[in-house]
Amino acid sequence: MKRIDLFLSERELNRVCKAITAAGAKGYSVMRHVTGMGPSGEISEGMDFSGLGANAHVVVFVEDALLAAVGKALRPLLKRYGGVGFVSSAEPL
Amino acid sequence: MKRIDLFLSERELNRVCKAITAAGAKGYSVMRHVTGMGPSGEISEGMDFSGLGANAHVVVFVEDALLAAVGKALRPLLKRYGGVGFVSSAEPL
Amino acid sequence: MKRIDLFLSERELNRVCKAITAAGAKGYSVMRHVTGMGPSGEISEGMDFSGLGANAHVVVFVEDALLAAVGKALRPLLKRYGGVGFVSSAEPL
Amino acid sequence: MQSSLVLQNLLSAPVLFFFLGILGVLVGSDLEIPSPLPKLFSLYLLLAIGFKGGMELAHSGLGPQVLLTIGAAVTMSLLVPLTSFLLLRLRLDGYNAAAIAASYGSISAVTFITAESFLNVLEVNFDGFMVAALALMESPAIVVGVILAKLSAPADDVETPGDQENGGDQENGGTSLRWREVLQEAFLNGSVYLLIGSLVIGYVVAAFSPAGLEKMDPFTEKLFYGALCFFLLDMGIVAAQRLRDLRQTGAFLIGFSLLAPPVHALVGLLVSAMLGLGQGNTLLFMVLCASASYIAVPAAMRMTVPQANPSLYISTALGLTFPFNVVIGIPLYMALTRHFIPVG
Amino acid sequence: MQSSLVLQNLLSAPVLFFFLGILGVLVGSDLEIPSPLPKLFSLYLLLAIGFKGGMELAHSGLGPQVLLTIGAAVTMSLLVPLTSFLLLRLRLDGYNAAAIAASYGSISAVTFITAESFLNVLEVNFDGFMVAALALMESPAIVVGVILAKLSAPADDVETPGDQENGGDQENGGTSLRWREVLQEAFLNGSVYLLIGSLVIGYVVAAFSPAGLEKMDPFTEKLFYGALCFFLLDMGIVAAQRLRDLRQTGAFLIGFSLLAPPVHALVGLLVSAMLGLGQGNTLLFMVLCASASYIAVPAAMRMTVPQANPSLYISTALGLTFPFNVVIGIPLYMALTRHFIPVG
Amino acid sequence: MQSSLVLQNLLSAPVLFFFLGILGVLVGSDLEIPSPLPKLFSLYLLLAIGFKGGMELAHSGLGPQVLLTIGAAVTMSLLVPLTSFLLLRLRLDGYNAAAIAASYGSISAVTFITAESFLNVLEVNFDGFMVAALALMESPAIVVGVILAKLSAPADDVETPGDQENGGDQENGGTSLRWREVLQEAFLNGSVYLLIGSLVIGYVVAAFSPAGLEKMDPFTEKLFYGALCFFLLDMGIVAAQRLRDLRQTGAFLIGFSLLAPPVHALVGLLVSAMLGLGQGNTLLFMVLCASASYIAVPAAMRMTVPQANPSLYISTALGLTFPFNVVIGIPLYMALTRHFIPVG
Ligand SMILES: Nc1ncnc2c1ncn2[C@@H]1O[C@H](COP(=O)(O)O)[C@@H](O)[C@H]1O
Ligand SMILES: Nc1ncnc2c1ncn2[C@@H]1O[C@H](COP(=O)(O)O)[C@@H](O)[C@H]1O
Ligand SMILES: Nc1ncnc2c1ncn2[C@@H]1O[C@H](COP(=O)(O)O)[C@@H](O)[C@H]1O
Ligand code: NA
Ligand code: NA
Ligand code: NA
Repeated sequence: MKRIDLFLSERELNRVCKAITAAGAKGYSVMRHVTGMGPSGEISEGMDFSGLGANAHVVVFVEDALLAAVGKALRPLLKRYGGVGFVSSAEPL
Repeated sequence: MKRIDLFLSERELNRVCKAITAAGAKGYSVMRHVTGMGPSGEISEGMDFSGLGANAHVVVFVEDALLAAVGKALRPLLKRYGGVGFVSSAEPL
Repeated sequence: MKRIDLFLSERELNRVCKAITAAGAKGYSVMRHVTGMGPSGEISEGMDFSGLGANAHVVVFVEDALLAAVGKALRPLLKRYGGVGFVSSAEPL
Repeated sequence: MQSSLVLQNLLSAPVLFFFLGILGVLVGSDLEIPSPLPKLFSLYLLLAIGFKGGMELAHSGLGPQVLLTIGAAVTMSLLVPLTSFLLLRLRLDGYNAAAIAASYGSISAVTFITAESFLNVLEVNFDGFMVAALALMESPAIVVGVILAKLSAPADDVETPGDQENGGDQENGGTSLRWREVLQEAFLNGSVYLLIGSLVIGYVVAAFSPAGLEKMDPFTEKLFYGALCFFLLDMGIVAAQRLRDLRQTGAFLIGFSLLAPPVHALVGLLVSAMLGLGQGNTLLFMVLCASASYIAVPAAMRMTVPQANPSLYISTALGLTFPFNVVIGIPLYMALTRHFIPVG
Repeated sequence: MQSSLVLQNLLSAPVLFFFLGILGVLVGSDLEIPSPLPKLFSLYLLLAIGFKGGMELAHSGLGPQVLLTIGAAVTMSLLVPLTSFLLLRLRLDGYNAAAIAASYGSISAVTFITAESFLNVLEVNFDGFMVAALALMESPAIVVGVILAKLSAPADDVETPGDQENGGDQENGGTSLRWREVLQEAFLNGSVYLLIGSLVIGYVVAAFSPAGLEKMDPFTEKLFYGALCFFLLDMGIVAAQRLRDLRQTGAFLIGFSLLAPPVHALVGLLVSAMLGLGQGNTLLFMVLCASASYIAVPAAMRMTVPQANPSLYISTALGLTFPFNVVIGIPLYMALTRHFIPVG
Repeated sequence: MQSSLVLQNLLSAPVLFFFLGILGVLVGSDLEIPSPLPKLFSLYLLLAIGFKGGMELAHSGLGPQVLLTIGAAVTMSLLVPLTSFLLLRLRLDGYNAAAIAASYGSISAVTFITAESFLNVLEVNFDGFMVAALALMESPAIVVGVILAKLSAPADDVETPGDQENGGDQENGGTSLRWREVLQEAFLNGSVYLLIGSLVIGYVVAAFSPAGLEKMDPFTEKLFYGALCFFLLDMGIVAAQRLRDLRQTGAFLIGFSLLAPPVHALVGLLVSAMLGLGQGNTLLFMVLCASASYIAVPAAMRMTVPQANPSLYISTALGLTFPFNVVIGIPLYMALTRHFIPVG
């Protein structure tokens, strides 16, 4: 199986989750209140209340076969709104 | 080494942590207030206060040799109470 | 690429983040309010307000070539203040 | 008269904020109360209601009517799960029927609090010992629910020792130890423990250091109404989100969750009349019978009857029964109370 | 007189706590208000200010001056983005100019609240309907901002159907549907929705169940000043952190974010004088014109104009314009008000 | 008399909620106050106590007795770590002895607040300048602790330049810069900074814009007692969880953490008598000497003396000394005060 890790603004979270489900993934997990630094600057916890929002971390475990579909659905969103995504290998426990 | 990622309801957290320690792992980390979707439906942040609770994310790094023991201890809990577990490879920094 | 996972006390977070940037990484993500168990005992959510603080989880994705530099910068901090670090492989989505 | 009561309830601040939350979800607003803020309000309300209840209990004392009323409430929390179970069993398997039945035998503290606010606005008196009844209705329903689930378990589903070993569930060596877990969930889960604890503290402070009461007043009394509004805003959001889950619930359960409250309230009215309760206490007694738990009981069921589907018992209690009681139930029960129970 | 007003403002508790937050960051203290506590205070302030505004609106009624003032406020929120855009376009691309312009057309509720506190201390009256003006100035600025961004988009940047498919953005089948999203962001984002909702609830409760007003008072009125202090402590921390980002902002934008407020305030003064507003309402009207949004508008711009750089519009509104208004602007505008607007 | 004081303390709402938290852990309840809610209460209490203290300081002025008392308090925070260090060194290595000594030289704000509440219930007066003493006792103890740790460091443990490079610790080029870090931890850590800042703000507002005081009152004064109860509920939970860690602590440290408080309190009593303080101030002075820090000092020690084991200094200060002072210490010290200090 593949493990996909996404870090993006919590503003875009809803769209990203919808895209994941629409691409056929059976599940995902979301952690909010994530801070960090990336190409477009620093996101601190203090911005949580503002319109900028903090980041979210989304983890999706999918069958290898689904990776392409999920990636295809997510890449344009990450490109359009910012955020990063990485893939690694994993096995069910 | 192996990295184990568990996503489960925070209600079962105590048992899972006890099982991890009992199986011989030297450490683990827990993130609370996790939301997500899985075979048994959606868990939203709003349910945190209710009896349903939110999810928790548990990360355990163990020696390869311990994986079997930890897996044996955790699989019945995940089966009984719901939740998912995945394994991947990792090395100490 | 490599994925680095750090678990450490949120007290040391600032230094660790500075060290990561100084070592040349382009980004990182931080999750706070992490609890857990490790060689130096248990960290519970209740200690968040105290001087002990809770843990933080830092995730850094770096090019393979940067791993050595980041590792060199972080290992002494982990040794001095406690905390653990692990490396695994990942690819951009 | 009844329609004016409904209006008076609908136009009160707590119910309006509840609607605001529901409406927000329906129209697609991204308003949310991030976790753990709802928990803060829920802990605060339990602490405040417990403390005030204990305080008033100290003033009224534990006379025979108090004990009788509490006893009747506990009895209701034992009987309602039984009758509900028999009904639910017509369509559901034993585990789900037992878990839902336990939920309806137990109570919803926020519904109770909203009813108290309503009585305050109507300037109808009620007694602090009703909070004691509230506090004592959670645990019995849980115990009954677990027993019903075990009794209806298929023979081969009884856990074997081997299972328990694999489960890593160190505490359970056999049936007797399993009971310790059930009792712990029933009597020591966070919300029950905080409510009963605050009740005892309110009682003790009122009895032994009354100077402290006035100093607690701004926190437990003055702030209460506003905090309830804020929490009901969140409850509206959560209830509306749960409404979406009802597709999988089916017509039978939807019917149950809307009909059980008034039926149980009617039984509560009968009992209240027999006990000779006043109008305020009668309304609260009816609300205790009519409401269903979405905090303590689901938490306990999840641990002790994992075979049941949590979204069934949470969605019905939180998505249907709670809004029904808060919006229509309370004024309806009040109208019945006014009709059948003599004033003071 | 003016300098004494500045001092009176500087030595008030809310502004002092704001400074405490700024100073903390500057000297390197690790003081922080962890998330989501700032959100708690921000939701509380919106709820309380909305409720109180609605309450007073019910008392004052919706007379012609009320409607005229609200109409003028909405007009300002449409015009300010246009003029700001033309100015900003001198140096910035269309996306960034549009997003910043929208922010300055909209308002900052906390600046408004701080001005209200200032008026309270000076014992100058103002009216509840100004909150309605506040609530209605967010959405138009957002809509204008999006239109400006679209108009100035290069031809090849218009999304093709294929793009949208890949984007997985199921809701958008074409231009008309894109509008639904813009309107949703403009009228239903959490803070606008909560403010307007609380305003309506305050109105309804005051009109139909006034008994509830007194019960809300400890929460919405008594607690307000202290909660504002606590929140401004956090705002100081956040504003100071944003100051660091200003290096990338450039002198032009820094100049804009410090000059736009007093200029817009002057226009507001003119309009107020024409409308015949009293001193209190005039100050509030000026503050509405002078302040810039760092909650609702950035949230909306982020979704609808993702090509703009959020740190530009957030850092100017939050790191410069907000502190300027809170510290210098409010007493300055008050001095102007006293000079040009007759008492009572 | 003494036993009645103990009872009066035990039966007060804050102490009862503290017990409720402890008991919850002991019986296995899953009651918890999720993070960051405890932080909210802890920040609130510091802000409120600082503001009120500053306010009263403005009223009482900075006369010679005020300065003498504050000077004596600071002296105690320098001496207590020295004597404690000598004692602890009998059994512990230098790092741990220094860190624990620093903790006991410093103070626990919540213990102080609980003592104030106790005095309020007894209707015994005390002065606002004691809060200034409280605020100024944290930093010196930290500095002494770091010096002691450095002095007792084995020669080869002094960091080499190479170490520092590897550590990526950009700020430290040598010994002088290391000091900047220590002073920053001592004087600018969040809780010290907020307490002193709020004290100054309270002073300034009382002196220059007293109209603001009344508006702060509901937040800083009225709400205080209830918020203290809520926070002590959490402190009980946390203290009980820490108790479990005491297995690794050993009898020597357990003895120290239970005997140091009364011994230090006695010294405080002596100093108070020499200073001619009244009964209320004497109790507070004793509590300052007797209590140990589990927020500011541990945070600083963790950064500056990482060789020490945090669970040793946290568990003793939080798991033993804090409960001892809150439950037994305060009434005990009050009984001594009544015996040795003349009324008014
Ligand atoms: N190399 C990286 N490793 C870990 N997290 C990253 C990395 N780059 C970006 N991020 C996360 O992604 C968020 C959004 O990135 P961006 O909007 O592209 O700057 C950042 O705030 C970080 O939380
Ligand atoms: N494929 C998946 N990838 C990531 N997280 C998952 C996945 N499946 C389930 N989860 C997480 O596990 C939780 C419990 O799953 P379950 O109770 O089996 O529905 C969900 O709420 C998710 O947070
Ligand atoms: N084997 C492990 N797997 C996952 N997390 C760990 C592990 N060991 C330590 N940790 C985390 O690292 C934190 C600090 O560890 P330490 O200070 O070395 O005890 C712990 O509180 C855990 O959150
Ligand atoms: Na019931
Ligand atoms: Na404006
Ligand atoms: Na001390």
